[in-house]
Amino acid sequence: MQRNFNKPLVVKIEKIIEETPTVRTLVFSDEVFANVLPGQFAMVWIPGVNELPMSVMISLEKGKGALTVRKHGVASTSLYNFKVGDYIGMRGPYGNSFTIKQGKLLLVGGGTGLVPLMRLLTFLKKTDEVIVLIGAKTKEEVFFEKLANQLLEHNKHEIIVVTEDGTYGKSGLVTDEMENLLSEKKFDAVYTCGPEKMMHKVVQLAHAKKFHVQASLERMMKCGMGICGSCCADEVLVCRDGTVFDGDYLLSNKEFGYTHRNKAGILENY
Amino acid sequence: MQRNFNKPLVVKIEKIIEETPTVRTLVFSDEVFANVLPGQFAMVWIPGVNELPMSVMISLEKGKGALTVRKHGVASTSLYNFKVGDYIGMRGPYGNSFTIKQGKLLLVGGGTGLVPLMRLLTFLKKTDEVIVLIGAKTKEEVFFEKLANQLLEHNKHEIIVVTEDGTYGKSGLVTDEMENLLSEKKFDAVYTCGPEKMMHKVVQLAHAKKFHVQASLERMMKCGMGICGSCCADEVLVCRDGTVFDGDYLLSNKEFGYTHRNKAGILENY
Amino acid sequence: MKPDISTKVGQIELERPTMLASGILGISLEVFARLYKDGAGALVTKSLSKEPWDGYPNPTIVGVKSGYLNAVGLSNPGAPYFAKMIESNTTVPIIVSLVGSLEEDFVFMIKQFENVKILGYELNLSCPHVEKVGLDVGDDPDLVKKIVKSVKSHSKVPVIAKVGLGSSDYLETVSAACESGIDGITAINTIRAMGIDVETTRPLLSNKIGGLSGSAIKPIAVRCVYEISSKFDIPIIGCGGVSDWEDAVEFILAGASAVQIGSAIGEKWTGIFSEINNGISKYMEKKGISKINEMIGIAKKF
Amino acid sequence: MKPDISTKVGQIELERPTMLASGILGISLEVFARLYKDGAGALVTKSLSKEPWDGYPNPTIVGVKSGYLNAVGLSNPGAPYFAKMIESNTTVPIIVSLVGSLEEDFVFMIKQFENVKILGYELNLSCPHVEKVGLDVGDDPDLVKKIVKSVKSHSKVPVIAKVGLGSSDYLETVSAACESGIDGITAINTIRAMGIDVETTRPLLSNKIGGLSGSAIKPIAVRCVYEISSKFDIPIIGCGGVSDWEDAVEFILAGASAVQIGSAIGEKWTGIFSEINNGISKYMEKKGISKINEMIGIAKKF
Ligand SMILES: Cc1cc2nc3c(=O)[nH]c(=O)nc-3n(C[C@H](O)[C@H](O)[C@H](O)COP(=O)(O)OP(=O)(O)OC[C@H]3O[C@@H](n4cnc5c(N)ncnc54)[C@H](O)[C@@H]3O)c2cc1C
Ligand SMILES: Cc1cc2nc3c(=O)[nH]c(=O)nc-3n(C[C@H](O)[C@H](O)[C@H](O)COP(=O)(O)OP(=O)(O)OC[C@H]3O[C@@H](n4cnc5c(N)ncnc54)[C@H](O)[C@@H]3O)c2cc1C
Ligand SMILES: Cc1cc2nc3c(=O)[nH]c(=O)nc-3n(C[C@H](O)[C@H](O)[C@H](O)COP(=O)(O)O)c2cc1C
Ligand SMILES: Cc1cc2nc3c(=O)[nH]c(=O)nc-3n(C[C@H](O)[C@H](O)[C@H](O)COP(=O)(O)O)c2cc1C
Ligand code: FES
Ligand code: FES
Repeated sequence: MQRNFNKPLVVKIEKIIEETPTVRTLVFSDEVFANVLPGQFAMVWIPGVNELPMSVMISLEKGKGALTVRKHGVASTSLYNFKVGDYIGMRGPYGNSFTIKQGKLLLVGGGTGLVPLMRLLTFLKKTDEVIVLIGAKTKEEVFFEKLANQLLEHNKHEIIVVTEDGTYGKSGLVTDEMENLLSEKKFDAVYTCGPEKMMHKVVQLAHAKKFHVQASLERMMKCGMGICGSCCADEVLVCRDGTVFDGDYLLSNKEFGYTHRNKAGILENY
Repeated sequence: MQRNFNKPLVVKIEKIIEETPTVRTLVFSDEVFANVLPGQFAMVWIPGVNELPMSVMISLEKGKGALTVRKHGVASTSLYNFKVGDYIGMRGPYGNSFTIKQGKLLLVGGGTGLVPLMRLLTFLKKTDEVIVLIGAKTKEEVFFEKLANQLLEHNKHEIIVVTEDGTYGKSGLVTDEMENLLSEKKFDAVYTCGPEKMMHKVVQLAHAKKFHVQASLERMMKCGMGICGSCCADEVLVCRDGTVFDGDYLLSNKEFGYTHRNKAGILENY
Repeated sequence: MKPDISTKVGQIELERPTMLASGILGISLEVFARLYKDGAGALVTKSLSKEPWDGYPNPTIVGVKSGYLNAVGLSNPGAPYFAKMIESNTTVPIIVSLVGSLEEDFVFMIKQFENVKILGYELNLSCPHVEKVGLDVGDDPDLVKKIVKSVKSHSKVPVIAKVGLGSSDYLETVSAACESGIDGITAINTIRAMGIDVETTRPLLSNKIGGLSGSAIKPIAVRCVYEISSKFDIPIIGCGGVSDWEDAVEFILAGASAVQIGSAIGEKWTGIFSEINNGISKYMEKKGISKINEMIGIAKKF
Repeated sequence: MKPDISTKVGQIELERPTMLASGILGISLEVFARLYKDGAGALVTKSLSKEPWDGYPNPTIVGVKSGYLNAVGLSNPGAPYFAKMIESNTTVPIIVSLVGSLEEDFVFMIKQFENVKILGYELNLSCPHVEKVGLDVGDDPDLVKKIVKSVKSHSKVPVIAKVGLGSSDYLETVSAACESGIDGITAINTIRAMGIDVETTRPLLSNKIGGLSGSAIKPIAVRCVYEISSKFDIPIIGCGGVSDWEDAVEFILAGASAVQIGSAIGEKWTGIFSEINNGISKYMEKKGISKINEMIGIAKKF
């Protein structure tokens, strides 16, 4: 029988990786979710609690997919507290993906926005030269630095961590560091995922230099498949037209960087 | 989009061939019905009138299917009177098919029972030696003799017509002629389709000689796809388990040759 | 240990939880015997009336995108003929489906089966495409009460009512049947529906309106089983769109003690019963469930 | 000559017969403008209530074999907010869907849109999964009469009632609305249904019961359009499972003046409107039909 991608596939959590005191990666087995495109997400059913959109994380083991969840509100905290052997449901994968360019690449991520960027790294050519900028508030919130190094071991690469309080790596905003980089280097492509204000700045900076830039957006999502309308941002539906958009387009989108809609559909400022 | 074989495909009648004063062949275009297996049938929708099971007739033109209809009751007479340009609906194809053997083959048909046998001829190897026995009441009811000759022009073959009143070909019952043949000849396979009493005799004769024999049955049909039960004959559903059955099996079937069910499901004698 | 997939619908004991739905392949004892051998736990006959009915002219059944439309028109050989046909049966578990308009019709039919071995009756209060019977009865709770009471007082075997979605609240039909002593409820029958051919601009069925069955109606049927089992303390047989073991389990979790299979036989043929039985058995094994009744209705606890 | 696919639903004139169904992608003016450009003849908004509603927690929408189940819970930003949001609109043909329990609710909401350019209102009398509104209103013909009369006396634009299958006879809801001066009927909404996950044994939707949409319900919806158009002299908009031009034509032949498209957008995305419009146009050309109204309801003559 054909798999119905719009019905949750219930999987068992097989392994849990502690990334930071508030972030965990939950690993499960499934061929489809093991092999999604960078930028694709799932609607993750937390039985009895809620269902949340989540980027599909890579696993270093074959045939396995993962989720990297930061504990935040009720739903994500409940998922964060799931144990090995617990069941979650996965609908999807949904959404488009980053367009993979070759050459000198810059990736700028913050928090769980790093998830699609880690998968992007698995799609690169050995000849690509890669810089990954990781932004975090403070030292203990930094994660995926080691993983990024591992994924890029055969590439010429640099991982630059920037913490707002300077407790680790460089000090300041990740976008400040990006500005420094752009003053001396050229890139064939810039990819970003993280807080929207950050992405907005990244897109503006890259666009000013005429670099190809793409960002993966988040919006309130209910269906994930282009039916309910809750994820609209200006005239696009983020779940279906995105989540990845070209920077050029985004700068013409009235909402990008400024507003998003809440559960009732009311515009709120970022 | 995938074709739903259980919903009528409405086709236009493109050509009408007069076979006898009471039998016509209606030709239409459709790749699927042009290429069914010998023995397969369609549920033919006569809009506003009824829907009847009908063997799918061959056409000598590529990409075309046909129906050969004898005018009988209200429904078949209405179909018989259809004109070029009229629409009919075709559901299916349904049912299994004759198992095609090689060597010396005997085909015994009567009336529109010849339809699946004509298609069977198109599946033969050039090395097959074929005898076709065509039974009819009287001369003007004989049809497909020329067609059979044409289809077999590259085979060693013989077409023997038998009329009950002796107005054409041999005189008597087609099964009497078959008995004569069997007294001198051996066959690798015997195929029959026509009135059930005739088929019953054919199967008995061939079975007695231990020849491989198959018959294609008719029963009251409503769904044609194994749902409604109206076509049952003993424990088999003719539309789905058949319409073609092995002679060995048929001789163990309580109803074959004796009874069939009417529209209400009541057993009636042949 | 292999799980036990036998089940009970009230007093009716079934070796296996998958039954043949009424009207599907159900007109001869020989076919019933075959399907029983193929894994069906019980066989429900075509709905029988007092007298033989020819049903509507063809087309009576067509496929649509998500299932089937039918308006067979309850063709059947009549209860007296049918009773005679199955009187020799001693081994095949048969449930006789009855359809009619009046108390007397049902009482007459039950008389025919007095000396025939059957598991029980299913009253068709839900056929959506024949006037004065089926849903026309089911939509009238007072008539339902009268009929159920009569049938119960004349029948020596359990009596189930088959309900469907008509033009009134089907839960009132269930309520009326329960009050009157019914032994179980089958839910649901086909749902009034139609299709039109765009080429000829004609309705596809000769009766124009028929009933929708198959996968299309499964979520509606599961909802009904869940609602009935949440509101009434009555054994339920789930019916509508069961086509694999997961569907069957879904109905059981919603509150059904057994399921009936109809349209899906048209796709998977007679092997479907053992396919589903095996699937249920494997599921139970994996989940550590030893008997069907441990799973009945457990989705209601959430 | 190219056929003319413009149509009229009573006083509402549409350039094209395919509309966006309520609740589908319908929360922002920008998305409406896009879908209009993509071929929709009109856009029905999400059903709006007096105050903003968050709706139910997720899961609110899941796919099932034959369609979708949803219990979004009528999340919406509220009529006042929405009216402000679209007040600048002059070009996009919008129909505002309203939901509520009381006459006053509807009157209040209509006030909000007094100075906004809209084609008309659609009253949601048929949402199957939120208490006290939707079907709970539609199932009460007296309340329907009161609401329709009030709305009609306050509205300067045409008012359509959207009906569905609840626990009473939907034709009585239609009758009540017609008596009270309604300008058109949309049929149908989703049908109460549910799904249960067998692995966790839990209902799939947070609200447990939701509504079934998509191909599954099309034959039921076509039947309703056919029944309404056979019994009432009222313009009808067909809705339920339209996913290709043949579906759309089927609804029109059954008696609909236009169709709404919902779930199928999830499969085919926004190109579906022009795909269906083109399909209808080619069909008309082939059949020698020059205007939509020549086809409306012609299946009824058989
Ligand atoms: C495409 C996409 C990918 C995401 N990937 C990840 C990921 O890999 N890891 C991760 O931890 N988080 C991810 N998120 C965010 C995640 O969906 C939740 O928003 C976050 O976990 C907080 O949820 P909560 O319910 O616990 O918080 P709450 O306190 O209930 O809500 C906090 C905020 O979270 C957002 N939110 C809540 N529900 C939703 C929803 N259904 N859709 C979108 N936003 C919502 C809203 O902005 C809300 O104000 C992703 C979001 C999107 C849209
Ligand atoms: C598999 C199969 C293939 C057939 N192939 C052909 C064919 O190629 N050409 C042809 O002319 N006829 C064929 N028939 C017979 C055809 O279906 C009709 O039975 C016949 O045309 C008479 O129909 P009527 O309604 O005009 O006659 P009526 O006078 O209404 O009925 C006469 C008899 O026809 C039979 N009959 C009527 N309706 C049906 C039905 N729905 N299913 C089965 N039998 C029915 C019954 O025995 C009935 O007593 C086939 C039948 C079957 C089952
Ligand atoms: C061709 C056909 C004939 C039917 N005849 C009857 C009948 O006589 N009595 C009855 O109670 N239900 C009848 N039904 C309804 C089925 O028993 C069943 O309730 C319905 O088809 C839903 O189940 P399914 O989706 O598994 O087919 C019939 C259904 C079909 C498709
Ligand atoms: C996610 C979703 C939300 C819906 N919200 C509403 C709504 O707010 N108001 C309404 O009248 N109908 C609503 N509906 C019903 C649709 O408008 C439509 O009647 C139904 O989905 C059947 O059409 P379809 O099969 O084309 O989807 C909703 C349907 C879905 C799937
Ligand atoms: S989340 Fe529903 S349309 Fe995007
Ligand atoms: S014709 Fe219906 S089962 Fe054979």
